[in-house]
Formats: sequence, structure tokens, C-alpha cells
Amino acid sequence: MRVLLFGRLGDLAGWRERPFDPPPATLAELKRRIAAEDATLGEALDGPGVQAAVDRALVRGEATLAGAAEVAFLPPMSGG
Amino acid sequence: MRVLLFGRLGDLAGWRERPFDPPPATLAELKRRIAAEDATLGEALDGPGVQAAVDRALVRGEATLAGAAEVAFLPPMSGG
Amino acid sequence: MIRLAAEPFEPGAELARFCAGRTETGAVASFVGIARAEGGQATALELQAYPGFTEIEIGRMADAATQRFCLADVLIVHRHGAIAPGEPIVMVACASAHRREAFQACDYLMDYLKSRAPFWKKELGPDGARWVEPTARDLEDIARWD
Amino acid sequence: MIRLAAEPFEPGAELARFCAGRTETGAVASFVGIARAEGGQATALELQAYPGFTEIEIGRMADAATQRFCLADVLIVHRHGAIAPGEPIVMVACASAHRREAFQACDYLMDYLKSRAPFWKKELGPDGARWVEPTARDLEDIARWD
Repeated sequence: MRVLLFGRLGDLAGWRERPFDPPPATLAELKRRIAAEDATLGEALDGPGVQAAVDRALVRGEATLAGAAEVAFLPPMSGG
Repeated sequence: MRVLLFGRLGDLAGWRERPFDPPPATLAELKRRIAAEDATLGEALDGPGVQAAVDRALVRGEATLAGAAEVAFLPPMSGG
Repeated sequence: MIRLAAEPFEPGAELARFCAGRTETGAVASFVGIARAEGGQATALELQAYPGFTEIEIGRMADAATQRFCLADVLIVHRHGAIAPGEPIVMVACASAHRREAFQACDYLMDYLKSRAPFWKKELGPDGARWVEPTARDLEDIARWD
Repeated sequence: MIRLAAEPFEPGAELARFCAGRTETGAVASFVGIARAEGGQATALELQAYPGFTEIEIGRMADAATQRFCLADVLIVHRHGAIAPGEPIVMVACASAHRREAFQACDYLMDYLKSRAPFWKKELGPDGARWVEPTARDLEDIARWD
């Protein structure tokens, strides 16, 4: 499974894309594994306005990752 | 002195530009002379929303035409 | 920049010029009004201007909009003469530091052009010609700004 | 039409294409956002998109705007990658039968892009880099439409 970090999350982590194998079963497990390696990043993922997308669809709250190929963490957005 | 008619006034009169010599002394005199020749046009010049410009400046109500080179009658405007 | 155009103009080329070299005014709102075919009901438009008066009156409104909405630049191009369906009639572009002001200025100037700018517009259709005056909606639109 | 552009685009050429052959939808409102130099305080912007997700999310908003404002057509072009001062970042164009709807749709889509579209924007200046999040004004702007 691929994990993508956007905006300030990528700068904070020092990476923007990483494989996670074996794939975690749920979004909560993925966050726990990330926090275990990098507590600051783990906290940032639960910070205000950070959303998650599983296979390019926004999810609210908890989500299963069974069969998911890509999880992205999206801090507050601003284009234009 | 030159008189210009715009929009539907020109169609109504059958002309868009005409010299008026000797020049009338006031806007009222000009309108009287026009109405004497063409009563329908004379009435239209006093119709709703018709404005007059003397030497390319809008005038309200009565105006002297001493030294004026051009009087234009402007029906309701619409561009764009 | 205020321009009366007796010949067709190309809005894309106008916008390209208007945006070029703009490194401090980040917001450019624009509007293009195009002559409609009305499904064949309109075969052409004839737009009269009063050259020497029309530009000055429009310029006055552009100055007022510049003050009111803190614009860095305004462009108004307006056709006159015979206009075929599909041809641009008018283009307004407003550059400002912030997008809200640019949008509002553009909207305001279009409302003004529709109901108070010195143009007279005749629609020629299969059933003859008629002079177009501001619609009830045009008058409501301009009244928003008074 | 929604397009993410990795290279500079030319708003004039986009507008020319968007207006071409338009004989029934008389009103085209557009907006161009240009990277500001901020008097030398901003040396460049870096805009991240999430290709494959960003286009779909923007497309959803463009469809919503099309319904809400009875649009005939929408164009959104948005840069990503490194953007120099003076380069266009975003262009929105909306075609409609009436000008008010075209303006509103354009305004709405820009508010959306500023505060809810999947982009992340880093300003690089002489004092380093900072990630830009929606401002208080951006959040007020988008709240107008809810």
C-alpha cells in the first residue's frame, strides 16, 4: 500500500510518498504505525483540518483499508 | 450649428445629422423649430428618457446655445 | 484603456495584453458579451455610438470604478457598427489586488454599460428591426450600486 | 473542461478558444489569478496538486456550479509545480445566457478553489518558505454560498 503526504505534512515527515507493507487493515492502524516511527508526524495527522483519502475518495472518521492501494493525508487546502 | 439624432430618433426623423442655420439661441428654440417642421419628431424629443447634449456635454432642462457647434438628442441608452 | 472598435476584436488577444507583465496585481476579472443568434431570430445588431462623447462618458465611469474598487487597471473595448451573431460586442477587464474587488468592478461596469452608456442598439431579425432599451432586469441591476 | 497544467499557460489563448463559435451563450465571465511578486517578498510559489484526485474534485464543483447557475460551459485551468511571479496560477471562465449568472459562477468557483480545492501552496521568499492556508477572508467568502 502507498501512503502520500501533501503540503506541510510532506515537509514535516521528510517524505511525500512511501510504501507500507504489509498493508495496515484500518486507517487507525496506519496512523498508529506512522506515529510509532515519527511522533510529530503522527500528531500532525490528527491535527485540525487534516483529511484522509483512500484510493482517491475522502473518508470521514474511521475507514477499513482492505484492498486499498493508496492512502493520502491532506492538510487544509488552498489553491488559486 | 449641427444637430445629431441617435437611436430611434434618427429612424423617426429620416436623418441623423443636419445643419441648423441660423443657429437657434436656446434649446427650446431649437426644439420649436424642429417641431414646426416635423411634429412627430418634436414630440419624441420631449419623450421619456430623451436627453440633450450640447457640445458633447449633457444638459438638464433649458440651455443656451450661444456659440454651440453641436446639439445631440439621446434616447434611452443601452450598450453591452 | 477605453476603446470604441468599428471592426471585430478578439477578446483573447485583449486579455493576453491586459495580463502581460502584471507582477503585483494578482486578480484580473473580465467579461465578454457576445452577440446572440437567438436561434435565427437575430440576424444582426447595429450599435450606434457617439464618438467623442461615448468614450468620455465611459471613461468617467471607469474612473469612478477605479476609485470605488481600488483598481490598478481597467480595459473596456466596445464595438459599434454592424455586428454579426457570435461576434464579441463588449469586453471589460479589471485588475486589482484582490479578486472580490475585481469581480465587483467588472459587474458594476457591465451594469452601467447595459443601461447608462451612450450606445443605441438595433436588433435586426427576420421580422424587421427594433431598438433595444434597458430591460427591467438591467434597471434592477444598475440600481444595486446606487 | 478541467485542466491541471504543469507548465505556464496563456489566459488569452484559453479565452479565445472558450469564446470561439459561441453564438447562443452571450455572457462569458472569467477570472485570472496571477502570482504576485509582493515587492520582492515572494520569489516563487510551489503548488502541489494530487493528480487523479484534484481534477475529479474540481470537476465535481464545476458540475455543481453548472447546475446552480445554469451554465452552458465552464473552463478551469490550474497550474501546479513551481510558479514564478507574474505567471498565471488559475483561470476560470463561465459561459451563460445571462451575465449575472456567469459572474456569480465565476466568483463562486474562485472562492471554492481558494479554500476547498485540493491544492497546497508554498510561498518561497527571501526569508524562507511557508505553507499558505485559506485566510479568514477566504473562509468568509466561501461561507457566502452555503
